[in-house]
Amino acid sequence: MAGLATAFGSGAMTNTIGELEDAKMLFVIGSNTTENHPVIGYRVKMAVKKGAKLIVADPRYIELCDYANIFLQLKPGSNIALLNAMAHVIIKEGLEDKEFINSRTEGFKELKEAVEKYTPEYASKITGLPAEDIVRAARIYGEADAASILYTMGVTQHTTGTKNVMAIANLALLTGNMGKSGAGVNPLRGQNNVQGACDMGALPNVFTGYQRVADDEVRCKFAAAWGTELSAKPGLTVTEMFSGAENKDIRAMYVMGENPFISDPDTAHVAHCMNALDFLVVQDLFMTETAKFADVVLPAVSFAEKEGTFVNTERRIQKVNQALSPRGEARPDWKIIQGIAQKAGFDWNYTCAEDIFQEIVSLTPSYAGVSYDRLGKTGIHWPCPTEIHPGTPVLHMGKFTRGLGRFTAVEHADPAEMPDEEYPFMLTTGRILYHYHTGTMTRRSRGLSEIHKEELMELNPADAAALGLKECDLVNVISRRGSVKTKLKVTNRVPEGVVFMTFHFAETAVNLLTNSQVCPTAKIPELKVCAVRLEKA
Amino acid sequence: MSKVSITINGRAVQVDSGTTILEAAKAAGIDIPTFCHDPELTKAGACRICVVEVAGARNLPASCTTPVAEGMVIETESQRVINSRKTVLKLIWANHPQDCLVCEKTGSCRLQDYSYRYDITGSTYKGERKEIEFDDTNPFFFRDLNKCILCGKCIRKCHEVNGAGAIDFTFRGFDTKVTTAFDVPIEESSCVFCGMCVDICPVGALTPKQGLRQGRSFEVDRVLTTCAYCGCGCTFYLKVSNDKIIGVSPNFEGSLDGHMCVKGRFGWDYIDNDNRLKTPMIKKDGEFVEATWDEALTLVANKFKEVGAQYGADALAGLSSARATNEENYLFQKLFRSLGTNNVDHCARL
Amino acid sequence: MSQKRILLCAGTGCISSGALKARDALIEELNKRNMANDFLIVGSGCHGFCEQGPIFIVYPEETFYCGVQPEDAAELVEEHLVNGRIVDRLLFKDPISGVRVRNHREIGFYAKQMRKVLGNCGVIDPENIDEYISAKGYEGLKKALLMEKTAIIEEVKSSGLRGRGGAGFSTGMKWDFTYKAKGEKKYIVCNADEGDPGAFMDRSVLEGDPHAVIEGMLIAAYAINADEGYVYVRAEYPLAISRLRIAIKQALEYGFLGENILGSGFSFDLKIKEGAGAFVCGEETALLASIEGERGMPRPRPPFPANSGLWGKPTCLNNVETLANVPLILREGAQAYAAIGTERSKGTKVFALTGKINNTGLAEVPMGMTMREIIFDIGGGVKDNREFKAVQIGGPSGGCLPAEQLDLPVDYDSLAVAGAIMGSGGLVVMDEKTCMVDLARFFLTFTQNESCGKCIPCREGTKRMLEILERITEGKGEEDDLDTLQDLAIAIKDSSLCGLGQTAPNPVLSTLRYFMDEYKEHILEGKCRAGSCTNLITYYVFADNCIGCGVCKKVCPVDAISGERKVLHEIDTALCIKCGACIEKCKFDAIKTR
Amino acid sequence: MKEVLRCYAEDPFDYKPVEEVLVKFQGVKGALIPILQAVQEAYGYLPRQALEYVSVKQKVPFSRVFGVATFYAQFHLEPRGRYIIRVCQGTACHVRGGAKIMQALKDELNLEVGGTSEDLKFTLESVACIGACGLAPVIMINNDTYGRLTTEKIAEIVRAY
Repeated sequence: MAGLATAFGSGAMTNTIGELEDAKMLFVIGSNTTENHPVIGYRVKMAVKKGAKLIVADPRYIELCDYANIFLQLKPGSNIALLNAMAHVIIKEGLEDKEFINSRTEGFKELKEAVEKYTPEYASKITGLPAEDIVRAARIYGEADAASILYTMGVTQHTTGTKNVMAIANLALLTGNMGKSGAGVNPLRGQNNVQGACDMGALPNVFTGYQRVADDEVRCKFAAAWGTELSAKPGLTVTEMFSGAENKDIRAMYVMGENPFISDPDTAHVAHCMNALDFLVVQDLFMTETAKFADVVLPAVSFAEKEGTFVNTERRIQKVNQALSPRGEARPDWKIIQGIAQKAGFDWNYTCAEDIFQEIVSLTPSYAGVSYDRLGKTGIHWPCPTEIHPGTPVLHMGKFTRGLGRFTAVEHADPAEMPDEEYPFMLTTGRILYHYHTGTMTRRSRGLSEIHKEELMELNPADAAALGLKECDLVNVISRRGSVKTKLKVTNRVPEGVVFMTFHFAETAVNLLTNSQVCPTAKIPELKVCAVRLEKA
Repeated sequence: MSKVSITINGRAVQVDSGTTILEAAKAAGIDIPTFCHDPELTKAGACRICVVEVAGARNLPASCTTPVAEGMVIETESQRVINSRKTVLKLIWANHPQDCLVCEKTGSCRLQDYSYRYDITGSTYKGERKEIEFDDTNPFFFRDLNKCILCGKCIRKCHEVNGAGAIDFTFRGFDTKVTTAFDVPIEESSCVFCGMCVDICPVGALTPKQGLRQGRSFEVDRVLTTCAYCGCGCTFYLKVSNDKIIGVSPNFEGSLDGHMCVKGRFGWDYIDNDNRLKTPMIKKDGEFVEATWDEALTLVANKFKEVGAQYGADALAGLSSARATNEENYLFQKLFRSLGTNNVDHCARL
Repeated sequence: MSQKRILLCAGTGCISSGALKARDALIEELNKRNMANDFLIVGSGCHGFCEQGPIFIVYPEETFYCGVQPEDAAELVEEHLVNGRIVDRLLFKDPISGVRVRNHREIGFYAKQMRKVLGNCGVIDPENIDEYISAKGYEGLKKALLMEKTAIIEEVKSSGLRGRGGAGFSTGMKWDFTYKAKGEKKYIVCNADEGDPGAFMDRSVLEGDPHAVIEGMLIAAYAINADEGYVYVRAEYPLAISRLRIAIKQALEYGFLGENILGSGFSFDLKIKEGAGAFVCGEETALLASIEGERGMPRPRPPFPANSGLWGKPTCLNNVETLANVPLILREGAQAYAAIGTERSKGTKVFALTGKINNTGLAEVPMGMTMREIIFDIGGGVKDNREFKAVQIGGPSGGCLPAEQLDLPVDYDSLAVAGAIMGSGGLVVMDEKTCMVDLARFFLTFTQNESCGKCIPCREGTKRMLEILERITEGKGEEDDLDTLQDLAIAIKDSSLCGLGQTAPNPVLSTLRYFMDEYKEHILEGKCRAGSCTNLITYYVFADNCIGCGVCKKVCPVDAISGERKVLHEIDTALCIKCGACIEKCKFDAIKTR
Repeated sequence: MKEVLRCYAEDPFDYKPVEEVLVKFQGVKGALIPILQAVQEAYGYLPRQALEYVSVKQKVPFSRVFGVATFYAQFHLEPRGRYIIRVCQGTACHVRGGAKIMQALKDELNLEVGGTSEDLKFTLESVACIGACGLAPVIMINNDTYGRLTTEKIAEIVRAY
């Protein structure tokens, strides 16, 4: 997000899901779309059937590869080399949109100099891809009338995450694939309301609508509206909170609807940090692995038991409506938070979700024109500044949020932990279709847990043969930080030297293995690469 | 787009050229029955229930596939059309179980609706019926292919929208059957259980396992809401009966055309999982003990205030949730910021 | 040229009658006498007179030998080739006059024909392009390449040529639609999926004159701007496929196919697709689906293939016989062509004469000839001098016409009025031994088997019609079955998706129309007058004719026949399984049914 | 769930013939039916593994491959005899006693229609029309046509194989 914000002035998906179907060219990088965003995956496949070209860049053979004109099976952690080389080819072959670059961007010269050395041959050495594939991919992207880039955590969950995103933004700026239908740079959001949580200021440095806490005017506005004093000092990110707990800077923590013990890297470290807290409140539907560490556990309700709004990956604000009464004494999160606030002495008196929404709207320019009544069956894309504004499906039309689009020269850097003799495999992690995140919901759904019961680590047949392993064998996967035992799936989906696991299964908690090194800008941990070795269990 | 003047059931209508007769009729407020038509899918023209009479045409064209032409005179309910539709219905019934009394589809079954409309009480034709084993092997839906009328919408959805291509027409003629390669159980095929086939089946051939015998379509409330899994933001209806969810049906009018995946379509039963937390819990001597809300909220508020007072507000940290609503996230950050710290984040990065 | 020419029919019919064995024997005989170099032995396409195969014609005197077997070779060589004496016993014997005929032109079967499309069949060697060229082959193409495309289309339009595969749509119009359709890429497809039981004219044309089809496709392709074409042939026609392959190869070598044809700048690539056994693929949209590698299920029209056909591109589909007419039209001019035939049905039509007819085979006649002329003058009348009962025309999509329709002129429109269709031109003749209900049942079995299963009326409706017909032929019919049949037939005709379903009820409707009595007899009296519905008949020995030879007793598989030699035999009806073996064997017509 | 990329090396099935077929048809548009024809030619029938392989390599859903294979009468999913006897059931053959020829063949071979003899020598099939109606009743044994048949000739013809 930080990467896109730098380039365009906004970190959100620039275009919509519906547009994908009519795109002429789609470049999917670091996104196993059909499993993680099935419904967007459908659109990609429909677009291809309608004649769109598709390029997939991923270390694994994912389903979309079946539909791709080119599959770039790059080494984990080599995105920048690929993207810079594509930019190199585009510039060298004159496929860039000169008019767009001149009128709407800045920093082209720096980019041009930076990608000079990223010849396809040079990138080939880093990525392991054939140079001619890189050239072909660059041409297909560069020549398309409207090309859309889709990416997810395969791009961001790296120590170079922000730079990866900038390299993607560079490509789009270079070819003028911004601010028009069927084009754009589209980070697909993994969770139902990541976009909303960000929009709402559940971030250490901004209030709602990305209004910076450090901005005095903004802070005054919120202070006045809330009737409190507000700190101007940006807060800590999740990873910083945990290290803060470890060294006693953080004493009390409130975790709402998250399961960091399973989802965050280096589980042993997370456990250590949570144990160091004086006081932990966890609010969830179930007694999660994280909740077990808590001093107080508060029962929340599911989406079906409450009212409110979610914002999907394409910035569409949509209604959540209550279908059921809360189970037992469980309460909607907002009521619980209000309860705590009231006990803490704040004068909060929201009677329903809509009350809160009206306050949000009043304080958030990009939401200013939205009301529950307007959402209907299809919702509205923000920004929607006035009550008659139709919403904004495509961002940056005519002008970037930040004014000019900004090229940023970025350099390839190896992941923080590379395989070596002791830990010869690269472990990459992700999700599968049938489960979601830490499995809090899906593993308690009968059908889903029946259809996919347990972790199956993917290993290439050649590696399996070399290690004397076969399908369904149990193996210990060991990293510098821990070890888990898992069942094996032997498949060509993963290349030699790479293994893949999900983080859905607490009993094979893959994050015991992962590296908590983060991207210095976005503070996203490098979950996509760490070094492991395998031992038959 | 150029306009075309036509006459439907005696009424002069103007429609865009390229419009099908079915679409033109719909725009004119005239309902034509369909089994195999779906606006999103390739036109099949297979069920022939939508035939109409066009003046001058030798036979009865299918309205779903026939585009209007200038001056076309169309009758959607002429005697010839009705006879033809009745025959189609009787032919279906001749090869279809007549167990509406217990069929899950009763109330939302098109075969039933049209039989009612055209006064068909069953089939007058005797003869062979298909006998295909009832399939309840997969965890999500039943397949009763004896009820399948081979409209093929499930196949087209599976190939054209989902792309899984798990099922297709197999064999030929009277033996035609919608199934997987080598007729293996669906869970052994490339099916990804999006359930979109179940939702567009016009009859009772595909029915969800969830909600079995818990309410007819006309007995349930439908609440439009938004999925709580990934960021696609599919909207759908929760079907509710007796304060329980008994099913999900897509929002075909939503921005995503009613597309669904397995989690949104079938993965909601965790809501009534026995292990749901139902009361606040406070840990005492390493064990969780049930508490009242008042106790719990007071304890939390006091602890936060204590810590804030003793170590400063920045010793507090809040981890909000990418799965909670906007309103809840808003209040969460408001709470922490009001307590004096910006230590608020959520797991956007995972 | 000192060589004499001996032409033998190498069509599927004659080959299966032993033509190649007879040829080999002939060659061996010639070798023995060191005469092999004096004679050129040429295999031609089908002569149409399959009944009489194997057929050999010795040139220059054009002596027409039929039924030639390997053991006849020595005599043929000794007598005819060495001594110049005609071998009388191998000549065709007129079934009526009993006279032996030397030249095929004197045979009734050929005399009334007008062999245009079949002009080369049985005359040239289909595996030798030079023979086709010397028979004015590819002249039509050369002429076309110098014409404006619209002029070619106009020419075909004014020739009045209509599709020979089924519904009889104007070929010129079809070309025009495809010509006018928007699109860079266009296709021409030759429908050679001749699937009607009782029709084999397309097969004969492909086997006997493949270049005519290729030339027709080239002209069409040039006219409509197609640069790629497919011939979709049934896999059941291996000989046709192999001859077509040879022809394509030769045409490529001669520059009639491929890049820049005859220096005109026009290029055309022609491929063969083998069918995989589905009658419905004769329907044009199903055929296209099949070429695309899909199940051969028809697609709704519109869009018509002319606008959106193969892979969504404008596509013109014509059948074999239609295309084989095209070089003729270009060569001889539309006017000459339109001079043949009737007002609205121009040119000639090839019919396949089969069933209970003396001269089975292929006959080409001008449109408008009466059914009577075709069946009696050309076909030599009903076999075994039995009574003519009906003729089934147009295959499973067609209808049955009774004796009172014999003077019907055979053209598209008259046939439609009478309740039949031209179809591909199969004529199956039936005598009084054929039960019309059973015949309707037979056709329904066929269409029901071949229904693709896509649309409800055809898939479910033909099944129910068949079941009713089965019940009637088993003697279990009920009175209201006839109304039900009629209603079903009309609904299926009205509402089926494709031509197969829309015409499937025709055999039932036409037999109901002309032979209602027979249906009623089956239902009300439990009687099958043709004696073919086994449930409704009993076998008995007709005392007047039985001489007690005992043959029937010997062949009876269930020992139901008893009787001493030279004494009247008897059939135990309780044991009899009505297999018919006794009837087949009895030389005295002494076993009858009632 | 479908495994897109199985390890064919570990499967005892002989994939070589199907691999060769696919090489021949590389890049040919709409080649599914010719491919299946060639696969059947190579194996004598359409083995399941071969079809799955075709599906994966041609990127045609397995269900569609199966749907096509079961649509056309020519394709067979079970091993078949070296000699395929096709008995014409066309109109002309019908009126000239085709059914008796079929019965005679059934008796001679002790097979039902669609059946294959245990020694995999003969498969008996019926076919809608061979198109040799002038010779009715007709049968084909592989590519050889036999016409003007009577029930007596059957044994002789069959025993010659």
